[in-house]
Amino acid sequence: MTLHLSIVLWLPIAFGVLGLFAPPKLAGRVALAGATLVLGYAVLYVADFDMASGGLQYVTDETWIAELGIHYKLGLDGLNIVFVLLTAITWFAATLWANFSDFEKPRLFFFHLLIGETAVLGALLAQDLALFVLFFDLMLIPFFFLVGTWGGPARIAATTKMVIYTLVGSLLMLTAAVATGVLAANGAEASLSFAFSDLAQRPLGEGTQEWIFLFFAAAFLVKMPAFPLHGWMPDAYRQMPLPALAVFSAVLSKVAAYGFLRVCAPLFPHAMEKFQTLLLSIALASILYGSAMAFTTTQARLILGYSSVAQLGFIVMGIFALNEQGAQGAVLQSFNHGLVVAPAFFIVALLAERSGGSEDIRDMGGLAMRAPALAALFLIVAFATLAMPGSANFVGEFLILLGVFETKMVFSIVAFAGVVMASVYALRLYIRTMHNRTGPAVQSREISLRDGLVLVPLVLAIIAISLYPQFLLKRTERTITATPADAAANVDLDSGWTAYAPLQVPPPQEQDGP
Amino acid sequence: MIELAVAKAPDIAWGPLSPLIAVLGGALIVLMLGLLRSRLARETLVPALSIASLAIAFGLGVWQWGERADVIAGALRVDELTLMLTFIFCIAGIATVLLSWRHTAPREAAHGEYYALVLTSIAGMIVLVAAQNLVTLFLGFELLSIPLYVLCATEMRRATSLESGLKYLIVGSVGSATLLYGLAFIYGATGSTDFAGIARVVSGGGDIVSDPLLLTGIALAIVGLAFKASTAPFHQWTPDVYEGAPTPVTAFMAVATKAAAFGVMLRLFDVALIGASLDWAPPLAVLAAITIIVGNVGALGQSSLKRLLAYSSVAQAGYMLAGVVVASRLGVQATVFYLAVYLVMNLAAFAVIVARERETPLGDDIDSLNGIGATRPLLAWPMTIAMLGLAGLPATAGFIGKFYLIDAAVTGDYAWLGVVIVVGSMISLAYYLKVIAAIWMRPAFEDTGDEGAVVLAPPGSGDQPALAGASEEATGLRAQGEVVFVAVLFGAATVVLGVVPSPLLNLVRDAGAALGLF
Amino acid sequence: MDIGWYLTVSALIFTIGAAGVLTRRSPLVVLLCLELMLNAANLALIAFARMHGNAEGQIFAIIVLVVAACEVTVGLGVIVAMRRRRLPIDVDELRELQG
Amino acid sequence: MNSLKLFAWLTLAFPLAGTIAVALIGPKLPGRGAGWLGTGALALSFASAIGALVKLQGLEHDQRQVVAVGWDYANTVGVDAQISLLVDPLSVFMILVVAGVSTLIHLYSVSYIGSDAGYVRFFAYLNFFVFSMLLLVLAGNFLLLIVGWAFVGAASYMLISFWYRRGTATNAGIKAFVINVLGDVGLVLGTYFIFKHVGTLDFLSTFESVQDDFARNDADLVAGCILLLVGAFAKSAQVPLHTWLPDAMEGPTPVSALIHAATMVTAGVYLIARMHPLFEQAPIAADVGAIIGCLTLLIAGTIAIAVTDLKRVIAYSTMSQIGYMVMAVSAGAYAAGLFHLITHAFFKALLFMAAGSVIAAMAGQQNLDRMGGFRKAMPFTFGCMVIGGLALAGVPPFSGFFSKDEILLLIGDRGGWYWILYVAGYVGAFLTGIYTFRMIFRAFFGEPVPEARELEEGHLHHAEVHSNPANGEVEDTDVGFPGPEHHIAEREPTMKIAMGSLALLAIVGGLLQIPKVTHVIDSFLEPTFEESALYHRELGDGLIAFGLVLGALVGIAGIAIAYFIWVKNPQIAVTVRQRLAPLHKLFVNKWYFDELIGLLIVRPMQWFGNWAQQTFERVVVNGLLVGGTTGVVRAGSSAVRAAQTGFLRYYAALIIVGIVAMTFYFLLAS
Repeated sequence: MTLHLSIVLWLPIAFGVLGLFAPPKLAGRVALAGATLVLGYAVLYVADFDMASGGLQYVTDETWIAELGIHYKLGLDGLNIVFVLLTAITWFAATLWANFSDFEKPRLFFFHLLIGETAVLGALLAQDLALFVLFFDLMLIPFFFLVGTWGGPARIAATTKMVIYTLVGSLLMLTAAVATGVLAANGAEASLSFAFSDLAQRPLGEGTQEWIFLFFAAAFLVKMPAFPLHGWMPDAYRQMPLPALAVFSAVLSKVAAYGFLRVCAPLFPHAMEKFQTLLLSIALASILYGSAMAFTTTQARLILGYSSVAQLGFIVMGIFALNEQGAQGAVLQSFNHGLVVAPAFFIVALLAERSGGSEDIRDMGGLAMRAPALAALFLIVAFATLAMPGSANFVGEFLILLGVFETKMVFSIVAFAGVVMASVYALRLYIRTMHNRTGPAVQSREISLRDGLVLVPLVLAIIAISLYPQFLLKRTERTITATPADAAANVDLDSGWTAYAPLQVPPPQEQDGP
Repeated sequence: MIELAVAKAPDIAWGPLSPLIAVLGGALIVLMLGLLRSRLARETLVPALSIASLAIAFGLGVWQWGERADVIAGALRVDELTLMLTFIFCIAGIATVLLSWRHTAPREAAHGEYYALVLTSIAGMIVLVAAQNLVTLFLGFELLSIPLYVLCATEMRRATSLESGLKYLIVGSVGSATLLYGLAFIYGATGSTDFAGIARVVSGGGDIVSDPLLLTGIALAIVGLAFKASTAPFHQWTPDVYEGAPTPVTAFMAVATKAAAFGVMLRLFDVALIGASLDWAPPLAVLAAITIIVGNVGALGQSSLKRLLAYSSVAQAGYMLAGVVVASRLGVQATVFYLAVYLVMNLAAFAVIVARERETPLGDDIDSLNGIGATRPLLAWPMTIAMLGLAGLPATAGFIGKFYLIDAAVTGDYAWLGVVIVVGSMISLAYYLKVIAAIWMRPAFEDTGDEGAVVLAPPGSGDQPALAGASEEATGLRAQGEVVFVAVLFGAATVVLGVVPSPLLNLVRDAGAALGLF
Repeated sequence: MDIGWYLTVSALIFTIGAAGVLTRRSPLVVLLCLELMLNAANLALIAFARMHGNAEGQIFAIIVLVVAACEVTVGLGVIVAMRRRRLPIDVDELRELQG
Repeated sequence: MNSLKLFAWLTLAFPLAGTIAVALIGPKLPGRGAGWLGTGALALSFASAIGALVKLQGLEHDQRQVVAVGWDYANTVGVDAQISLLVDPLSVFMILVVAGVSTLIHLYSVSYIGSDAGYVRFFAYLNFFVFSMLLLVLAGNFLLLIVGWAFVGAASYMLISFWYRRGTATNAGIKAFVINVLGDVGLVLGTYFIFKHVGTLDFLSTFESVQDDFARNDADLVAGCILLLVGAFAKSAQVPLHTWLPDAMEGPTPVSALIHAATMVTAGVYLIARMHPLFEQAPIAADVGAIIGCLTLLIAGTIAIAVTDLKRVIAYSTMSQIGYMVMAVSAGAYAAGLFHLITHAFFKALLFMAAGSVIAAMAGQQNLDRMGGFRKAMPFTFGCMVIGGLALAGVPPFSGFFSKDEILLLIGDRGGWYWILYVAGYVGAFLTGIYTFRMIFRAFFGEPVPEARELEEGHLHHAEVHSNPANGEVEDTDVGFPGPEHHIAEREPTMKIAMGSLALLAIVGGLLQIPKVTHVIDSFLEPTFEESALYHRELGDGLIAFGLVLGALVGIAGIAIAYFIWVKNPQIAVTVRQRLAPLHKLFVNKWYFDELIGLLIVRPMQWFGNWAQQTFERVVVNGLLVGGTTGVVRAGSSAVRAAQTGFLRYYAALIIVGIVAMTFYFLLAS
C-alpha cells in the first residue's frame, strides 16, 4: 500500500490548478514542471519495476464508495507500465511544444491539457472497473474544450461530433460495466465489487459475457477509432490544436487497446473467443481501409490519422490473436505507435509552417532542400511509421502477425497487404512533402532549436527502443503470460487477473443474462 | 382499528411534526409581515424570515433524524424518507428565496404573499411525501399545487407569466382530478384509504390484483402522478409553464415539485401497491423509456435555456422513474439520491440563468451565455459543471447518480432500461454541450450600455476571480452576489458530491430503509 | 342497490367534465367542468363509502370539496388578473408558449 | 569475446560509425573531406574483414561456424531473436566482397560525385548502405536478416532518389522500395512458416533441426522456401519482381555500380546459399528458384539487346547475370554461384564505372543513340570497358569465363531436365556477348559525336542548360539535382585507381577457381556446406572440356555478331529491327512487365483508395453511420416540438387520451 501512484496520478491536475493562478506568462512553465515530474516518476517506475512478478506493484486500495462497491484502487503491472511511460513521454513533449507556441487563454489551455493527462493516467492505473470507466469517460472532457476553444475554424461542430460519437461507445460501456459488477456479484452471491481482482474470481455466464463484451468493444473501437466507426476522426483531427492532437492520437487511442487487454481479456474470455473472428475482421478492415485512405487523402494530418486507424487495426489483431505473441506485440506496438505518431504530428506542423500554412501535401514539396536535419528526423519517423524492419514497430508487427499466423493464418497473410500499403503512404507523405519539385509557397528552412528540443529526444527515444525493444518486452512478459492459475497461486500480489491467457480460464458456471 | 383511529380525537406528536409546523408558521408570519409599510421589512426582513423558517425546519429535520413516527392517527409518517425529502425541499426553498430576493416577481405580487406561497407549497410537499393515506396524499398534492399555480402567474406584467399560470392551473387540475378519481377507485377496490390497509389487501393475495376497480384506480393514479412528475406523454405542460413562470419559480418547480412527486410515487407504489407491482411495473418502465427519449429529443434545438432545462427535467424524470420501477430498496435509494443531485445541478444552472437574465437583455436565450467563460467565470464554471453533471459525465454527482440508477435497474432485471438511460444521455449531450460551447467557445455577447465592461474584459483574463472582474461593472451586476453565491455553491456541490458521495449515500441508505422493502 | 349504477353516473359526470374541458374555450367554463370532474370523484367516493360501510370515503369527499373550492378561487384570480391586463379570456389565445 | 567475433563486430561497426561521422562532422570538413572520411571508414571495415578471414582460417576446419551474440533483441514468449552474428566462411566471403568492392567504389565516388551539392549526404547514405549490407550477410538469425534486408532496401531507396527533386528519381525510389517491401513480406511470411515448426529464429539451430522437423518437400517448408524466394527475387531483380532495377538507374552511377550491380542485388543469391539446408529439404522450391533464374537470364538478355540507355543495358545484363547465380545456387552449385557473384561484382562494377565516365563525358546524357566514337577521347575508360565486357561475355581467360562455365557445368552435371537450363545458359551467354559489345561498339566506335570531339580537343563538355535525361525537364544544380561539374576517369586519379584495380581483378579473378587446377573458393566455403549432398560433386573431364570450349565459342560468336551488325555494316541493325518488328517491340517494352503489374496491382489499389475516399467515406461512414442516426434524432426532436402546439385544450386532450390508453392497458393486461 503506497501513495506513489496517487501522487503521479494527481500531479498533473494539481499543477494545472496551480497554473490557473499563475500569471499567464508562466502557466506553460508550471504545466511543463508538472509534466516533467510525471515523466520523472514514470521513468523511476520503469527503472524500479520488478520484472520477476507478473502482479501488481505499488498497489493503492481504498474503498471509495462502499454502497456501490467502487474502490479507489491503483496498481502498476507489466501491462500498464508501458502505457504509463508512453503517456508521460508524449505529454511531456506536447507540453513542451505548447510552451513554444502561444495560445490565447494559456492558463485554461494547460489546465485542460493536464486534466487530460490525469484522466489518462487514471484510466491506465485504475484497478477497479468503475474507476476505469470513470476516467475513461473523463478523458474526453478536456479534449472537448481543447478542440472547441483552441481548434480550427469548424471547431465547435467537430468537437461536438467527436465527443458525442466517442461517448456513444463509452456510455454503453458504463451500463456494461455496472452490469458486469452486479451480475458477477449476483452470480457469486458476493457483495457488489468492481475491483478487477474480485471480478476475475467471479466469471460471468456466457450469454451475459457476450452482450457486455459487445458494449465494451463498441466503446473501445470507437475510441481507437476502428473502421467503420471512425466517422468523427477526420473532422476532429483537422480541427484539433496540435499538442492536443499529438497526445490524443498517441495515447487516447491506445487506452482503448489497453481496455481490451485489461478488461475484456480477463473478464470475458468466452466472448473474446466467440467474437475473435468478428474483431479480427474489423481489425483487418481497419488496416486495409485505413491504409487505402492514407494513400489517397492529401491532408497531411489525415494521412497520419488514417495511418493510425490502420496501425490500431494491427494492435487489435494482436489482441485478438488470443495468444501471448499477439498480446506482447500489441502492447509493444501501442507504445511504438504512440512514440512515432506524436513527433509525426509535430513535423506536420513544421511542414505547414514552411509551406505557407497549408497542410495539404499538394502545396508542399522540396522541403528537404535547406533542412537536412528535419529531413533526417522525418525520414526516421516515416520509416518507423511504416514499421520498417529494424524499428521497434516492426518487432511489434512481427509478434502480432506471428500470433495471428498461429491462430488464424489467413488474417495474418492478408494483413501483410497492409504492411505493403503502409510503405506506400508513408513514403508518399515523405516524398510529396520533403522531395520532388519545390512547392509554390514553400520556403525550406532548418528546424529551430526549440523544435529540435521536442523532436530530437523523441526521435532518439524511437531509435533507442528500436535498438532494444527487449527493454519493454521483458517488463511486460510476466504479466502477459501470467494465468489465472498464477493468480490463485499468489493472491498476495493479486496478480494474474491482468493475465493475457483467456484460453486457460475455467469455463464459467452457466447463468442467464437479462 | 382504523375506525377507532378516526373516531377518537387524534393525539398529536409535536416533535416529528415540527418541521412542517415550522414551515407553515413561517408562512403565516411572512404573510403578516408582508403587510408592513417599511420597504426594508418587506424586501429584506420577509425573505430573511422565510429563509430562517426553512433553515429551522431543516434543523428540526436533522433533530428528528432516525426516529420514525406515525403522527395524526397515522395520517402522516415522519421517517428518514420524509426527512430526506424535507431537506431537499428546504434547500430548494432557500435557494428559491435567494434567487427571488431582488427579482421582479415578488415586487409585482406583494412580497409577503409570494414568500408565503413558496412556504405553503413546501408544506404541501412535506405533507405529500409524508402521507400515509389517500386523503392526506390528495391534500398534500393540492396544497403543493395550488400555490404553484399562483406563483407561476406572479409576474403579472408579463402575459406569458399569466398564461403559464392558467395553463398550469387547468391542465394541473385535470391531472389532480384524474389522480383523485384513481384514488377513489383504489379506495373502492380495497375498502381502505390507509396505505397500510391497502397494502394488506393488495398483498393479501387472491384475485384482487386483477380486480378491474383496482387496476383502473392504479392506472388513473399513475397518470395523475406521472403528470406531476412531468413524464411523457403527460409532460406537455412542463416546457410552457417552465418558460413562462418567473425563473426562480421555475427552478423551484423543477427541483422541489419533482422530488415531491417521486416521493409520493415511492410511497404509493413501493408501499401501498407493492403487492400489485407486476401490474404497474411494466407500464411504468415503458413510460420511463418514452419519457427519456421524448425529453431528450425535445430538448434538442431549443434556444430558450428554461425550455431546454424543462425538457431535460422531463428526461431526468424518466431516469428516476427507473428507480421506482424496480420496486426495490436499491431503487428507492437510487431515486432519492438522484433527486438530491438533480437538485444541486439544476439549482446551479437556474441560478446562472437568473444572473444572465439580469445582466443581458437576451433573457433566458442561450446566446446570453456566449463567451461568459472569459468574462464571468464564476457563472461559467457552475453552468459548465451543471451541464456536465446533467449529462452524467464523470467527476460530477450526475455520474454517480446515473451509475446508481443503472445499478438498481440491472439488479432489478431491467438492464434494458439501463441501456435506454445511457442512450438518452448520449442524445442529451447534444444540447448540454451546445450550452457549454456557447459559454467557452463563442465570442462574448456584444452588450450595450452600462454592462459594456462585460465585453471589454480582456481575453486571457478568463480565470480571474469574477467579482473582481465584475466589481468595476454596473451595479446591476454587483447587486446579485446572492445569485452568484447560489450558482457557485451548488456548482461546487455538484463536484463534491461527485467525488465524495458517501455522506449523501448514507442518508439515502437510511431513507431507503425507511420503506420496509427488501 | 348495485354500486355499479353509482359508478356509471360518476363516470358519466367525469366524462362530461372532461369533454367540457376539451371543448369549451372560456376558462370560466373550463373551471366549472373541472369542478364536475372532481365531483364525479366525490360521488364515487361516497358510493364506495356506502359499499364498505366505513366513513373514510365521506371524509375524503368533504376534504375534496374544500380543495376544489380553493382551486376555483385561484383560477378566478388568475382570470381576473388577465382581464386587468386586457388579455383575451380564451384558452386558445394562450399560445405564446409553444414549441 | 575472441578476436574473430571482435573483427566481425568491427567490420559492422566501422561503416555505421562512418555514417554518423560523415553526417555530423562531414559538412564541416573542407573540400572532399567527407568523401575521404567515408572511404576511410570502409577501408577500415575491409581491413577488419580481412582480419576476420585470417582468424577464421586459423580455426579448426569444423570450428568455422561462430555465433557472436550481442544482446537480446526480442527474446520473449517463445520468440528468440537476438542481435547475433553468424561468422562462417560464407558470411566472411560476403563481407570481403562487400567491403572490398565498396571501398573501391567509394574511392571512385570521392571525385565522381565531387561537385554535387549533396556530397556529404551521398557518403552518409553510402556508408549506411554498406553497414546494412554487412548486417544482412552477417545476420545470425532470421529477424536480424530481415532487418539487414530491409535496411539495404531503404538505403537503395535513399540513393536511387538521391537527386530527390527529380520526379523520375523519386518515383523510381518509391517503386524500388515498395517492391523490396514486398520481398521483406515474403521473407517474414517464409520465416513464419519455418518458425511454426522449428520454433526458433536462429540459423544454426534451424538448420540442425530442419531434417527432423520437416519431411522432404513438407508443404509448409515448401511454402516457406518459396516465400523466401519471393524475398530473394525482389532483391535480386528476378522476374516478375525485377521492374524496379532498370528504373533504379536514376541513381548516381556509383550507386548503380555498388548497389545495383555488385552487392545488394546479389543478396538473393546469398540468401538461397545461406538457406541451402532448407532448400535441399524442399527440392520443389529449389527447382522453382532455378527455373525463375533461367527465365530471368533469358528475358533480361533479350531486353538488354533492345534498350538504348547505356546504364539500363548494364542493368539488364546484371539481371541476367544474377539469373545465372540464382539458377546456380538453386540447383546446388553453391560455390560456382558465389564464385560468379564475386567475379561479377568485379567486372560489373567496372563496367558501371566506365559507363559513368562516359556519361560524364556526355554531360549526363545516357542515350546510346547519341554516343559514339569515344575510343580516342577516353582511352582509359575504353580499356576498362572492354576488359569488363570481355569478362562479362565470358571470353577466356577473363574471370567471367570460368565462373559462368562452372555454373553451367554443374547444372549440366545434374542431368535430367536440368539440361534445359544448361542449354538456356549458353543461349544466355550468346546474348550476353551480343548486347555487351553492342553497347561498347555503339559508345566507342563509329563517328565521334560532338562531345567526343570536344573532349579530344581537351575540353570536357558541359551542358549549358541542365536537364533531366529521362524526361528533359530543366533543372538547376542545387541540392537535389546533379551538380554542375562532371568528372571522367581520364582526369581523376581516384577514379583511375578504383577502375584500374577492378579491371585487374576482373582479369585475374578467374584464377581463384579453374577447373581441375584451383579450388580456392570450393575449399574455403566447404565448412558452410559441409552437410550438403549437392556440394561435393566430381565433374567428368569430358563434360568440363566440352563446356569450356563451348562457353568460349559462344561468347566470341556473340561478340563477332555484334561487330558485324554495329561496326561493319550498321544498316543490318535497321533491317533486323524491321524484320523482327514485333519481337523488337516486345523487347523494347521490357516484355510489358510494368504494364502487367500496373494492371494487376497498382490500378486496383488506386481504384480501391479512390473509391474509399470518394464514395464509401461519404456515403457509409459519414452518411449512414453519422448522418443516419443524427437524422433520426433530429426527426424525433422536430416531431416532439411539433406536438408542443401550445394549445391548452390539445394538451388536455392528450392527457385524456393517455388516461384512456393507460386504463385500457391495465384492464386488458390483467
